[in-house]
Amino acid sequence: MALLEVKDLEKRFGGLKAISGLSFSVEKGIIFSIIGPNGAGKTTLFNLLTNIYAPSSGAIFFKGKEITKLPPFKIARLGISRTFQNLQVFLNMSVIENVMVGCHLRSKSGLLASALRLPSVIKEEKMVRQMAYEALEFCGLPQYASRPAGGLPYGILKKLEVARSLASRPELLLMDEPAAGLNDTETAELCQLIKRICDSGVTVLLVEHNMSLVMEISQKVLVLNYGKLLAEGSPEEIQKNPEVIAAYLGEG
Amino acid sequence: MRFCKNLFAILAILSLIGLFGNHQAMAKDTLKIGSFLAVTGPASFLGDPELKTLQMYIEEINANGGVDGHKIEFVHYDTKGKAKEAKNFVNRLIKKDKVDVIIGGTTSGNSLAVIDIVQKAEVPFISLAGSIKIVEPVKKWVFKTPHTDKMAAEKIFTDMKKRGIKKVALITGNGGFDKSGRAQCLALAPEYGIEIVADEKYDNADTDMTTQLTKIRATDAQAIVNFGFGKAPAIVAKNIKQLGIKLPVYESHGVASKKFIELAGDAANGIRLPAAALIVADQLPADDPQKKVLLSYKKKFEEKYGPVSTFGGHAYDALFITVDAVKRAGTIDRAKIRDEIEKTKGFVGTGGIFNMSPTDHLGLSLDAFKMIEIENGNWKLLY
Amino acid sequence: MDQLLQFLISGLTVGSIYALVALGFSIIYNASDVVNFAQGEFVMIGAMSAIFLIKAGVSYPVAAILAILITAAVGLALDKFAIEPAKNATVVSTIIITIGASIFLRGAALLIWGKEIYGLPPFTTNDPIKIGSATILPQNLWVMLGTGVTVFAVKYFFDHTKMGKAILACSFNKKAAYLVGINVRRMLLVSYGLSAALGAAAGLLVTPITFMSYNAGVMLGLKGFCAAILGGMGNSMGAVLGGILLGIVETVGAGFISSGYKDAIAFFVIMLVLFFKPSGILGKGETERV
Amino acid sequence: MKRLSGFVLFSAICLILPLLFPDNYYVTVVGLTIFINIILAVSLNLLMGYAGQISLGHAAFFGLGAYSSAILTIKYGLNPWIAMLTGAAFVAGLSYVLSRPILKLKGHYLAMATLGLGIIVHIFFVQADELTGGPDGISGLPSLSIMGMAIDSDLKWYWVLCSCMLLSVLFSLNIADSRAGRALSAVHGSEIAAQMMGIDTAMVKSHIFVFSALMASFAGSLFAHQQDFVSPESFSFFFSIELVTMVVLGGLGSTFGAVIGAFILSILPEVLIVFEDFEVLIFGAILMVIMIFLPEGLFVALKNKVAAFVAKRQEEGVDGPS
Repeated sequence: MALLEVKDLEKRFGGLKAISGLSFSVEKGIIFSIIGPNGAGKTTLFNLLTNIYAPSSGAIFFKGKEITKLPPFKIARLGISRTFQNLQVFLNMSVIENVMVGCHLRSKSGLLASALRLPSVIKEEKMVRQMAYEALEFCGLPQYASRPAGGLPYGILKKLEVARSLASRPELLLMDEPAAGLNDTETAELCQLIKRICDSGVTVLLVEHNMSLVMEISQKVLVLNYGKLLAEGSPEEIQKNPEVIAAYLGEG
Repeated sequence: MRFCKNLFAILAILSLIGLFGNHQAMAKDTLKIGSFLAVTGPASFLGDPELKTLQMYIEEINANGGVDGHKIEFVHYDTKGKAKEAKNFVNRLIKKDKVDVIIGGTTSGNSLAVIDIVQKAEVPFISLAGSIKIVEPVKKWVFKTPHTDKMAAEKIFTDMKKRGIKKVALITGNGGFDKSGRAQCLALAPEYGIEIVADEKYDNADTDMTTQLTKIRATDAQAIVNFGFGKAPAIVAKNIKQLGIKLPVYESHGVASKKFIELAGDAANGIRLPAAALIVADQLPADDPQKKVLLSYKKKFEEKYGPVSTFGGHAYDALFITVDAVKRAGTIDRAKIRDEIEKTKGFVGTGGIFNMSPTDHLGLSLDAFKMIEIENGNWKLLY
Repeated sequence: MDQLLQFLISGLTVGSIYALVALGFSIIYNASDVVNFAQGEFVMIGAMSAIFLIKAGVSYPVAAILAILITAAVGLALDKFAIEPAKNATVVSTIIITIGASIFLRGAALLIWGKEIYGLPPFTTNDPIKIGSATILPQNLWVMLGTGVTVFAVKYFFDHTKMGKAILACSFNKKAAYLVGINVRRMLLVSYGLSAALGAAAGLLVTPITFMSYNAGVMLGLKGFCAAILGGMGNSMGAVLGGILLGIVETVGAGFISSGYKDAIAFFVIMLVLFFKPSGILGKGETERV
Repeated sequence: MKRLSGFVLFSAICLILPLLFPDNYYVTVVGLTIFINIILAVSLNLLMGYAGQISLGHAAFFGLGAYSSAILTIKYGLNPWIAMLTGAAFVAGLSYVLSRPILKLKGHYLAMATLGLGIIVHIFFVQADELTGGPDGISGLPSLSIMGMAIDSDLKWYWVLCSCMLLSVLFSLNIADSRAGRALSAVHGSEIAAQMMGIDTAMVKSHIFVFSALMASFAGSLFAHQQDFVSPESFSFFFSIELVTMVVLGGLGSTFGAVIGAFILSILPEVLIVFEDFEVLIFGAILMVIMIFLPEGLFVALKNKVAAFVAKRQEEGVDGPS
């Protein structure tokens, strides 16, 4: 059974079809990339998968369970996490706190217990901090732990978002253009990071513009054009596909 | 060196002043009068003349050597009409300023809020607010000088009875004065054989009351009574005229200032209201015992500040009831002052002739209110 | 039912007053996303200046023009000395600055003009006009006319003039507006001046009906704010619609349900509207890009 | 214990003051108002500063708590503590029911809805004469007693209110530094990202709304008993605005910011009394000047300045206090 399955997905904004008739499935344990020219509907697809936009029709299944109409936080609880194209780091918190938010699902103390700071809360706090620190180490950011997120450079914030998502121990991680705005060294680091994430058993769904990155790390690539599936296959197959080449050339 | 000399001189002068001051104080303790008034805020037109009156007369008393040699020290705070502030300030007057007598509490809400404090601290308090609840039931340390809302309602209903009016529409604001007046009207109406056929309300900041008056127009009311103060009654008067309602209109003593006539313009003509004799002082018969007091107060106030209102008069009454009590007590002991205030008899004030007793801490009879009609933009004394 | 006609007319009267104040909120909001809590004070300053100029012997029309100019100057000063120096402030901090400004202006008005309530004579003779069984005062028609003219002028200004469009651009994206050569500072200054002038005009129109005192701006400002939100913040047509709707809900609620709870009914209706239309009647919903 | 060092210092100051000045007007009279305002500002800061949800109707819950205590003790003869809890339960229920629809709104629209709520409640206090006593309010509340000891002097009230205030500050500090607090900050930072971290944002907002309302309700009950009097104007729209001002003035999102903001806004009118008619003007001017020059709020600005100063000294190689 595929980890993620999308069936006949469609999204209309007014008269415009941002996504139409899209079906595909993602196997467990791979890096699955979605590419396509600007405006092809990649981010929209992510927003549909996480129900930030409600689909006009179609269905989405995760581990065989339909998640089409679940609110985003319930989707997250099932084991899907994501990063954002426009950074959504909590700038009002420190780096470690950001990642600790990621541990939300792995801890449980409520408002009242927190206000009273019951012993269970103190214990859990310690544990959560430890988990967050591990996620930071995984992403190579431990030295920034106590820095306020507000003043950090873009590249660090991008990694921070990844660390935050990982802290929730997802089974499926959606990454929306993680390499955008990064320089070559940072991109190379990112490449390694994504591989390590996949190696740790997390399935990665990647939207990315950087072709060499995509071709290097993906097991499977899906090409979107005008909201429709243009091609799907291994990186090699995609690179040879004439329709894909035409679409990219056509875009200029 | 020079600096030192100067310093020495200054010190010497200061110590002389100090000695002089001490000497005076040794002669007789100052009488500390504390006051908390709504000088700003929605009730400022009540509190402002009250403060001016107190300041003017205390200055005069001190210039004439004080009360039996006691100079008056006056402390006052502006509550902005807020009960919470009133409580804080009364606490401040008692605990920080340690006053001997408190005069103030412009609005009923402010006065009612502090009753427990003055009762507990045992400080004589003369309220300048209308509600009858302030002195009924009687509280040992609490007195008041203004006519009550109950008296106003009684005066209005008496006049209606004379004119044969049996069905009345009420329209009142949402302030403490308005609401308390409304409650008195509702409670007293049956006694006078009057039926309240409409009971409309407005917010004191409203810009238009035609809706409420339209509803009143649709009833079989024979007269309209409005309890309110500030700009709202003037808007009511104008709206009544706009809607072409021809019924007799009664206002309360809350509009007994020239401002109302100025704002309402010709819509004010024909409106009747109960009010203290002050605003019609010159129309009183020459043998009226109040006439002299009223004219003198009016003259003094108007020379200094402009048009007089009855509200400042309440402060005048409270101040001189206190002064008389201190004179009779011959001391500034709080308890003795209180006893003497309670014994006030035949005191001719601006609000009427006060005869207090252990069961009546106001001491005014219904005659203290005059029935007045507005005619050609002026007050006309009816009876 | 013939009461209803009077209720609606009264609602329209009150509503156009709210609408005029709401328009002022819209302009500053359009330029800077800030709700200017001193808007009600602009209304008060406009009216009080006119009242005292007339008392000083200036003729009515001249006093009116001077009052508008004085208030506009106050608006400019507010921007120049309070809003501009706080350029790094968040929207919430800026709103608190305007609250401070409203208190300051009220305090100043208290010192200059005292606590008395004043009126202004109506613009024209003020004999009630009969419409069926209902009546309306000519001054109410003036208010409605004033509201109508202003809303179209404001709409024209934002839709068709370069400056109006530039102000709108500032609200959408300050940086982008700056990059395309718009003087963001000046646009803010203009919007404060304009909004103040509009407030003053509102003050002149409503004082003959409802009188004015140093603290009367507060309630007018509050109701104007409600009207602006109800209609959809930043939308001038919405401001007018919100104002009139608020007025009518108040009068109809007072007429048929309870005059004591009239304002509660109005606020309840506003809340209901917002629950179903979370960005006001004509407001555009914001979509977040992620 | 570094986490609470500020709190310990603050508690020490509060506890020593009445020992030094047991009969000082500012300590035992004004102090009580300040404590109530601190509880309110701290509770509002939970909602506004932490969760980023503005409320212009906080005074409503304060008032409902106060009126519940007044009505239940006087008209129904309930024990003050039971009345207080009943009032709190009522406020919790009401705020829970209202929280979902209200907190769906954002920004100015949220401000409007909370403002409406505050005004409706206030109108109810004024108009429902039979129950609430109308504009004159209700007076003569019984005094609270703790284990048989009646709280009947200003100094006793100082201890009671001071402990409650310190407790609320402690709660707020604890929440800031916990899973729940981080969830609130996440909602403030980005609702979508918070949702993707598995946070039920609607629930989080609703919970903090109820919690904050509950704190306000308790503050209201205490206030009612301390003043032994309630009247509508203490709970008007203006007071809601004042509370927001306290929170922003001190520094949004900081517990001690709320404390400082509440302190300043409560003490300022007392100090400015001497200016009489100029009081309003000066008050407005001070408010403006603080916000213009320290837009992030007094306490937060000060904290940042100290932090920057320390960082600079360390950079220069001078040993800063660590």
